Amino acid sequence: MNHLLIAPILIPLLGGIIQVFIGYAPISLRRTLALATTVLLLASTFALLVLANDGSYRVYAFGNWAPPFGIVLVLDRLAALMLVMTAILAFFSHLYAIHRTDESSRQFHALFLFQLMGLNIAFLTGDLFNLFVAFEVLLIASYGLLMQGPGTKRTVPSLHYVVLNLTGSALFLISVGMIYSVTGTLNMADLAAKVPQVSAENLPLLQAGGLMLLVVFGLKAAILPLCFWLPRAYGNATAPVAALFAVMTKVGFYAIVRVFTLIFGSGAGALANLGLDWLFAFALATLTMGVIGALGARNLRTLIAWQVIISVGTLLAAVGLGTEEGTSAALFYMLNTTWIVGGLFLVVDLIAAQRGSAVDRIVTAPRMHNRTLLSVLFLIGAVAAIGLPPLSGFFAKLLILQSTTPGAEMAWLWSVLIGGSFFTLIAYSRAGSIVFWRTVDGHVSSTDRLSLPVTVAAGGLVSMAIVIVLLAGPISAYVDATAAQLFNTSEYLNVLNLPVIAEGL
Amino acid sequence: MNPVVEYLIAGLLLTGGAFTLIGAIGLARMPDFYTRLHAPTKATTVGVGAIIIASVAYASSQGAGIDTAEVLITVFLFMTAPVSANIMAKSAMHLDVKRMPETRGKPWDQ
Amino acid sequence: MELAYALIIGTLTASGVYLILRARTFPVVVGLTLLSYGVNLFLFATGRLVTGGQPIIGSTGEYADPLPQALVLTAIVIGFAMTAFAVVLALRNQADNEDDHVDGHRPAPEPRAEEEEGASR
Amino acid sequence: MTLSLVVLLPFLGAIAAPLFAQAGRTAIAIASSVPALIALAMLFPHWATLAEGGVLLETHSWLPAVGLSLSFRLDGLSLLFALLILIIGLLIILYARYYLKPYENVGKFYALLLCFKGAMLGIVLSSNLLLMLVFWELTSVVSFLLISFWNHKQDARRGARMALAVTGGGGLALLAGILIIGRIVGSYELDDVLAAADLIKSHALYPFALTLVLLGAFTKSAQFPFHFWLPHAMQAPTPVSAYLHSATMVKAGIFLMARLYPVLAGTDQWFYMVSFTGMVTLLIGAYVALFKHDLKGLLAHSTVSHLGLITLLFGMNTQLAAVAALFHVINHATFKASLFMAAGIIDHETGTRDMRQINGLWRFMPHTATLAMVAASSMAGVPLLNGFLSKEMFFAESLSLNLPGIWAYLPPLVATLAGIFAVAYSARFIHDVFFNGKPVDLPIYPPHEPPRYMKIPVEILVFACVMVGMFPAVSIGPLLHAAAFATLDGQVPEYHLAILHGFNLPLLMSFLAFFGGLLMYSQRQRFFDFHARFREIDEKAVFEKVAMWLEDRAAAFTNRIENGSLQRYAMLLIASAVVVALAPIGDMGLFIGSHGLSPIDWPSLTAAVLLIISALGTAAYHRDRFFALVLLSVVGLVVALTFARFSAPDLAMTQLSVEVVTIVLLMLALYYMPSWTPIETSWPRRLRDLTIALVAGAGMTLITLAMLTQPFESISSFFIANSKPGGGGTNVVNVILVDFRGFDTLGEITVLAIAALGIYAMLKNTALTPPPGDGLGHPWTRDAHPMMLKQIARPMLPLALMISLYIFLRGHNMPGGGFIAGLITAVALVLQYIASGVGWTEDRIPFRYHNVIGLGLLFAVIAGAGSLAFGYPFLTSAFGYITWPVVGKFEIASAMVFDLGVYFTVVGATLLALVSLGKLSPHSAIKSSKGGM
Amino acid sequence: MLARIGLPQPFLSLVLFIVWQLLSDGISGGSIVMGLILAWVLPQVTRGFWPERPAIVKGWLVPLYILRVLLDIVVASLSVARLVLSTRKPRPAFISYPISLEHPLAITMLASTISLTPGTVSTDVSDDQRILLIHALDVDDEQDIIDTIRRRYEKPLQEIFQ
Amino acid sequence: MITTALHITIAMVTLAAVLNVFRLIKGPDAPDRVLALDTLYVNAIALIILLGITLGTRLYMESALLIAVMGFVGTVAMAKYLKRGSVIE
Repeated sequence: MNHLLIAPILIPLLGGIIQVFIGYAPISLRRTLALATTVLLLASTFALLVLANDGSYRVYAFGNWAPPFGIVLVLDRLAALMLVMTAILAFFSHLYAIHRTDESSRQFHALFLFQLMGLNIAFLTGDLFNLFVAFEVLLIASYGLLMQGPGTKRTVPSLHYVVLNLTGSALFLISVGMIYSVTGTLNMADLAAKVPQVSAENLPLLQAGGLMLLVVFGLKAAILPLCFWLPRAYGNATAPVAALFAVMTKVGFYAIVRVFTLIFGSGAGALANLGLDWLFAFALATLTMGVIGALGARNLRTLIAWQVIISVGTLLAAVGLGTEEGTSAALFYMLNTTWIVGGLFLVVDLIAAQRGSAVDRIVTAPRMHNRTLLSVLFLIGAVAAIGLPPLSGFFAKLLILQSTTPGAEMAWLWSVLIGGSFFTLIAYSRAGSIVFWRTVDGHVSSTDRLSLPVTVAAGGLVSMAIVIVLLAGPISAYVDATAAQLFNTSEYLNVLNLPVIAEGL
Repeated sequence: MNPVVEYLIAGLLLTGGAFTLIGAIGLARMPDFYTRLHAPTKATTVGVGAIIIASVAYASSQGAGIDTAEVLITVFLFMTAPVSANIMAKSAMHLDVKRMPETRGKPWDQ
Repeated sequence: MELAYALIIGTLTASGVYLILRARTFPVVVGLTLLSYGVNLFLFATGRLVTGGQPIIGSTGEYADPLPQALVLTAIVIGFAMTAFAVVLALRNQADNEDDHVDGHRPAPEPRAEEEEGASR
Repeated sequence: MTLSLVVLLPFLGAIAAPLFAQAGRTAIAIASSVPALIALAMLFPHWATLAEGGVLLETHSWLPAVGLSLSFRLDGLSLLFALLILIIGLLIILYARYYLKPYENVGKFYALLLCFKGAMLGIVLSSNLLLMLVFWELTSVVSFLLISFWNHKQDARRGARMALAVTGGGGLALLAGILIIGRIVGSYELDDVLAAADLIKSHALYPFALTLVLLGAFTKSAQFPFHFWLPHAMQAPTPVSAYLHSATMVKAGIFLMARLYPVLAGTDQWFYMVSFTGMVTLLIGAYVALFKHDLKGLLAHSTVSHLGLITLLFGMNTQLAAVAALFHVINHATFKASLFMAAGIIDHETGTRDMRQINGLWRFMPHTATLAMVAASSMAGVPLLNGFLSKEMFFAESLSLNLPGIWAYLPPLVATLAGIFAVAYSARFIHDVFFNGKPVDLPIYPPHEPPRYMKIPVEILVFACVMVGMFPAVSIGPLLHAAAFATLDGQVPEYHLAILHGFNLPLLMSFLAFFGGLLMYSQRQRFFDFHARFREIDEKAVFEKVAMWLEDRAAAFTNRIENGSLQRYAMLLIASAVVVALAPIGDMGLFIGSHGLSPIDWPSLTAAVLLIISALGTAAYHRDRFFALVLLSVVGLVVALTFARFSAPDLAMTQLSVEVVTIVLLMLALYYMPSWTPIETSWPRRLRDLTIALVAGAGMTLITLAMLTQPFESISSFFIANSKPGGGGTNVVNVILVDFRGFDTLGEITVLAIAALGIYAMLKNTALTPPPGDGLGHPWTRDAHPMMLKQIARPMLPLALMISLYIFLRGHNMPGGGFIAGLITAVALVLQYIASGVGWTEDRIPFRYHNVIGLGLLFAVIAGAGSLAFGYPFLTSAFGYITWPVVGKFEIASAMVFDLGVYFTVVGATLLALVSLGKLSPHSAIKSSKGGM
Repeated sequence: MLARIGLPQPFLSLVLFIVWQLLSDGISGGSIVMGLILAWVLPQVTRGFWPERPAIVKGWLVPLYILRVLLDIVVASLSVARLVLSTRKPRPAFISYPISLEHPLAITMLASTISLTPGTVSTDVSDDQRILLIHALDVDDEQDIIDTIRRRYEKPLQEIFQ
Repeated sequence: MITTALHITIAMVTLAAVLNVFRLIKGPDAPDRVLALDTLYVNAIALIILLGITLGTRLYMESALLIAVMGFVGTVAMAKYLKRGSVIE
C-alpha cells in the first residue's frame, strides 16, 4: 500500500484547514501557504503519474478494510492523468488568484483548496457512494467560489447552478440507491463484477439507475439539455474561479468514462454499453449548441463559456463512439481544452481589465496597454481552442477524427466537428479582431498594467498548447495506454483480489 | 410478571393515551386559540408523562434494572411546555388572533 | 406496508419536484428539502424495511442492513449543508435583486453588440 | 537535417528578426534575409540529384498515433516552389525595407513575413500529408495577421477575416480529405499515398476525398466561387500582396493539385471539377480585372484569372497540360510579383492606386514605367516574354481536349476570350498609368522615382521574365523538367521549349487575343458603360452581412433557448431524468417482486397518510410560506418517525435535529423575504409542472415498490460481523460511519465546513432591510427576548451539553454519535441566541466558530493520520479497553477522536451558518469585540 | 465558599449530577466519577450564560414544591379533560396578576407553574416584571384565581428564593 | 394485557396525531398551527416511547429525548418568528 495515494487529498485538506485557522492572518502569509499547498499538490500528482505509468492498479484501502467493504482509492492511468491535469490548472489559476481575487474574501484559499480536495477524491475513488461525497465536496466548494468577488451579477447564475446541482445530487442518490438495491454493493469493481449477473427482473431497476446516473453526470459535464446553467455561471465568475471551473465539466466527463466503461461497459451483460447511443447523439447536439452559442456571444467571457460546452460535446462525442481510440482521443483533447479554456478565461480577464467600461464586450474600446502580449496570448488560445494547427487543439481534433470508422457515425462526427471548427473560427476571428484592433483613441484611465504573477499564470496556461504539441508523442502514448487500460475492465476487477490489507510495521 | 405491576403499567399506558387524546381533542374542538392553548399544555404533557412512566416501569419489570433516563424527558417537557405556551400566547396576542366573544379581560398589546 | 412506503416516496418526490419548478426561491428551497426527504427515505429503503432490527449488536436477533442507514446519515448531513447554502444564496438573491424571483428580476434582453464595421455603412 | 532546417530557419528568423527592429530597417531586412540565403545555400548542393528526378527524404517520428511524422521531401516539384518562395521572398524583404515607413512596426512585419515563408516552405517540403496540413493552416493564420497588418483600417480587418474564414475553412475541408486518403491508404506519408494512387481512385470514398481536397485547394487558390477573398487581401501592405499573390499562399492550392496529381487526377470527376472551376475562374477574373480602377485590384483579379488558367490546365488531365501549368506557375510568379511591386512603388510615390487619378507617369518615373510595361506585356502574353510561352502552351492544350461534339469548341473559345481580356487589362495597366494624359489630383505631386534599391527586386524579376521568354530551354528548362518529373511521377511527356513553334493554331489564337485585346481596350468606354449597369458587389460587405446575420441568428437562438430561466433548466433536468428512467420503469410496470407485500398496521398507515397529506399540503399551500414551513416540519417529523419505525434510531435522531435546524434556518431567511408567493406562472405551465411532478412521483413509487418486494443480498453481513471485533463498537451504523466508511464521513464534515465558510463569506457584505412588519401588516413586537424564555434557556445549556456528551460517548455502541451530539450542542447554543440575542451570546463565547470548524477537521484528520505512523492506511482505527479503579472498564478508540472531530465541525459549522444569518438583523448590533467572528 | 472550589452554582451541580445518574445505565463507579466531573466542569464552562444567578436559600423546599405542583398538574389535567369533553362552552378570561416575586427565575417558575396547573396559562409578563397576564379557561371569579395562585405557589416560591 | 393496553394506547395517540394535523391544517391563524405542531412533537415522543415498549428495546429513548429538546427549540423559533420576525438577532 502506497501512502502517496492519499497525498492529493490530504495535502489540500490540511492546507485548507490551515487556511480556516489563519483567516485573519496577513494576506501574504495566507497566500504563501496556500500557494505552497498547491505546489506540493502538483508535485505529488506528478509522482503519482510516474507511479501509474507502469500500467498497474494501485489500491489504497481506507481504514485497512478490504474492498468491497471499505472505501478504496484506485490509482490508474486515468486517475493520475486527471490529477495532474487538475493540479496544473489549479496551480496557474491559484497563481492568478493571488493577484487580487483572493482579497475579496478571507475564505477564498480555503474554498479553493477544498475544491481541489473534492476533485481529487472524485478522480481517485473506487466507490460509487464516495464519488457522490466527492461530488458534494467539490460542488459546495464551487458554490462558495462562484460567489467570490464584488458586485451582484453572479448571484442569480450561482443560484441556478446551486439549485440544479442540488436536484442533481438528489438524482445521484436515487441512482446509487437503485444500483445498490439490486447489487448490494458500492465498490465500483464489485459493481462491475455483479452487474452482469443481475437477474432479469432486477434489470429494469439497474437500467433506470444507470441511465439516471448518466443524467447526473451529464448535468455536471453540461450535456445539451442540461448545459444552460453554464454560460452565465462561468461567464460571471471571477477569472481564476472560471479558469479552475474548466475542470468541473471534466469531472462529469471523467465520471461518465469511469462508470460507463467499467460498470456499464461492454462487459455488463444485458446492459452492455448502456446509454452509449444517447450519449453520442446528445454530445453532437451539445457541440452544435456550443458553436451556436459561441457564434452569438456578445462578450469574450460568454464566448469562452460556450467554448466549454463545445469541448464537452467534443469530448463526449469521442467517448460516445465507445471505442478505445475514441476514448484515447478524447483524453488527449481533454488536456488541451481544459488548460486552454482555463487560460483563455484568465487572458480575457486581463483584457477586460484594460478596456475600461467596455470590459470584455466585443465592441470598440480604447486601446489596451499591453495589447501585443495579450493579443498573442489570445491568439494562441483561440487557435488551440478552434483546433487549428500547429497548436494542441489541432492534434486533439485530428485524433478524434481519426478514431471513427466509416459509417453514419463518422459522417455525423466529422461534419459536426469540422463545421463547428469553421464557425468557431469565425467567432474567434471576429471577436479577436474587434477587441484588439478596433480601437478608439485615448487610453483607459486605469493604470492596470500586467503584474508578473498574472502574466505568468495566463501565459503559462495558454502556452500549454505549445507544451502539449512538444510532448505530443509521450502524451499520446500515455492516453493510448490509458484507454487500453480503461477498456480492459477485467484488470480493474482484480482490485478486489489485490492484497491491500496492511500488516502494520 | 407481577400482575399488579402489569395492571399498573396498563393503567398508566391507558391514562397516558387518554390524556394525549384529550389534549388533541381539546386542540381540535376548542373555539379560540387561547382556549386551545390549555389542552396540549396540560393534558398532552401529562399524557406523555404517564406513558413515559409506564415505559420506565415496563422496562424495569423486564428485569433490566430501573431505567431512569426517560424520566428526564418528562422533566424536560414540564420545563419547556409553559415556556412554549407563553411564547406562543405572546405571538398570538401580537397577531391579535380572534378571541371568543365571551372572553373577559383583554390581551396585552405586544 | 411496501405500498404505503412507496406512495410516501412518490408523494414526497412529486411535491418536491413541483415546488422546485416554482419561480420563487423560497418554494424551491422547500421543494429541495422535500425531495431530499423522499430521496433519503428511498435510499434507506434499499436495505428493505425491517421492523425491530436495529443494527446495534446484541439488541436483536436479525439486523436491518446498516449500510444504507450510514449512507442516508451522510446524505442527510450533506443535504443539510447544501440546503443551508441554498437558503443563504436565496437570501443573497433577495438582497441583490430586491426580489426573490429565481431569475432575479425578469432578465432584460441583452444589448445587441455593436455592429462590427457594418455600423459605419 | 537539411530539409527540416530549411523549414525551421524562417521560424527561427521570425523569432530573431524583431530583435533587430531597434537597429533600423536595413538591419532587420538583412537579418531577415539570412534564413533564406542559408536555405538556398543548403538546397543548392542537391540540385544535381534532383534534376535527374532524384528525391531527398528526411523523416523524424513525431506522433505515430495519428500517423503524423516530421517527414520532408525534396523533389523537383517542391524545389520549384521552394525556390520561388525563397527567391521572391528575398526580393520582397529588400523591397519592404523601402516600402515600410520607419514608424511602422517593422519587427512584427518581418517576423510575420518569415513565419509565413516558413509555413509555405513547410507546405511544399512536407512529405507527410498531415504535416503539410499543419503548415497549410498555419499560412491561413499568418496571412490573417499579415493582411490585417494595418489593423486600424476597417477594410484590412474585414479582408483578413474573410481570407481566414475562406482559407481556414478550406483547410478544414482539406483536413477531412486528407484523413479519408489516409484511411484508404493507411498512411499519410507521401510515398505511400503516391504508391496507392490506383487504390484511392477506385475506392468508394474517392469522390469524397477528391471533393474535400479540391475544396481546400480551390479556397486557397481563390478559385470560383471562393475567389472573392483574394482581391480583398489587397488591404495588406504591398510587399505582402506581392508575396501572397505571386509565389506563395495562392500557389499553395496549385501546389496541392500538382502534388496529388498522380493520386487524384486522371478521372472524370477530376476533369469536370477542376477544369470547369478553372475555366469559370479564368473568365471571371479576367473580366472583372478590366473594370477595376484600383491598381492592385486589377492585379488581384488578374491573379484570380491566372490561377484559373493554371487550374484549368491541371484539370485537363493531360501530362502536357500539367507541364504547362507548372511553367505558368513560374511565369506568373515572376511577372505578378514584379507588377505588384511596381504598383506598390506607384502607390508609394503618388499616394493613390486609383487609375482614374494616376495618369502619365512615364514622364515622372520612366525607369519604373519601363519595368512595369515589360512585366505587364508578359502578363498579356506578348512574344519574347515568358508569359507568352506558357500561354501558347495553354492555347495548344485547350485545342487538344477531346470533348464531345460542340463542347470541343468551348475550351479554345474560353482561352481566347480570356486572352483578349488579359491583353485588354494589361493594356489598360500600361496605358492608363503611364500615358493617357496627366495625373489628376495626386496626393503626392510630383511623383518621382523610388529609391534605387527599391527597384532592384523589380529589375531582377523583369530580367527573369525576359530571360525565360527568350531562352526558355536554357534558363528554366531543367527546373521545369525536374518539377514535371516529380509531378507526373516520372512520366514526363515530350515537350519543347522554344520561342516559337511555328505558325499554327495556337499562334493564331495569340494574335487574335492580342489584337482583340487592344481593340477591346480602345473601345473600353463602351464596356465600362455596360459594366456600370451592374451593381458592383462588395464581397466583403456581403460576407460581413452573412456573418452578422449568422451571429444574430445564433444570438437570438441562444437567447431563446438559454433564457436564464431556472424553471426551464430545472424542468429540463427533471424531465431528462424522468425520460431516461421511463423506458425501463415502463417495461417493469406495477411490479411486485417475489417477496410480496407485507401487511400494514393501522398506526403506520395513519402516519403514512399524515405524511402524504402534509407533503401534498406543503406543495399545495406553498404560497403561504409560513404555513408551508409548518407542514414541512410535520413531514420532517414523520420521516424521522418512519426511520424509527423501520429500525434506524440513528437516522431518526439525525433527521430530527437536522430538520429543526433547517426550519430555523428557513425562518431566519424568511424574515427578509416576502411571506407570500405571488402567482406568476400561467395555468398551462402549472399543469405541465404538475404533470412532470406526478410522473416523477409515480415513477419513484413504482421503483420503490419493485425494489422493496425483491429479495436482496448485500455486503452488509460483513459489517455486522466485524463491527464489534474489528471496529470496537456495537452500533454498526456508527462504526460504518467512523471506521468502515470513515472517509465518507470525512468528506461529509468537509462539506459541512465548506458550506458554513461559504455562507459566512457570502453574507459578509450583504445588506438586507428587513420588512417593518409581517405580511399581514402587523409591526414586529418590540419584545425581542421574552423573560421566560431567557430564564429557561439558562439551565438548558448545561443540561443540553450533558445530554450531548452522553449521546456522544454512547455513540459507538448505542444510537448517537458525534454528529447528533454536535447538533444538540449547537441547538442549545442557538437557543441562547434566540433567547438572549447575538451580542449577549457572543460575549460569552470565547472562540471563533471558524476555529471550531478547523479544529474539528483537524481532529478528524489527526485521528485518521495516526495510523500512518504504524504503517496502517489512513483512518485505520484502533481501540482498546482500559480498566481503572472505581471507574471500571471502559473503551478507548481512535474512532472517538474522529467522532470528536465530527462533533466540533458540526458545532462550528451549524453555529457559523445560523449566526451569520442572525447577524444580518439590524438589531444584532454587536458590542462584542472578542466574540464569535 | 463553594464558588471557590469551582462550584459557582451548587444547586445546578447537584441537578447535573442527578441527571447524569439518570442517564447512565444504573449507578456505577464510572457514572459517579463522571457525574462528579461533569457537575464540576459544566457549571464553570457555562457560567457566563447564567449571569443573574438565583440565590436559592431553602433548597430543601424545592422537592416539596415540585410535589405539590405535580399533584396539581394531575388535577389540572382532569379538569381540562372534563371541559374538553363536555359540551359546555368555556368562560375564558384574561387576568392581570400582580407579582410580588423579584427574581426573574422565580417569576418564571411561578409562570410555569401557573401554566401547568388548573385552567390557567400565563401568557405574558409585563416589562417591569410586576404584572403577569394569565389566560384562564373557565372562570367564575378572577379574584379567586389570583388568591389561589398567591397562596399555593407564590408564597412557597418566595420562601425558596427569598 | 399490556399488549392490549399498548395497542389501545397507540391507537389513541395516533388518533391524537390525526387531530393535531387536522388543527394544523385548519389553522386558522399561524399560532394555531405552531401550537398544533408543538403538540404533534409531544405526541411523537409518546409514539416513539410506545414503539420502544412494543419492540422491547430502549434504543429509541434518545430519539424521544431529542424530540423533546428539538421540538421545544423549533416551537420557540416559530413563535418568535411570528411576533418578532428575526429569530436570531
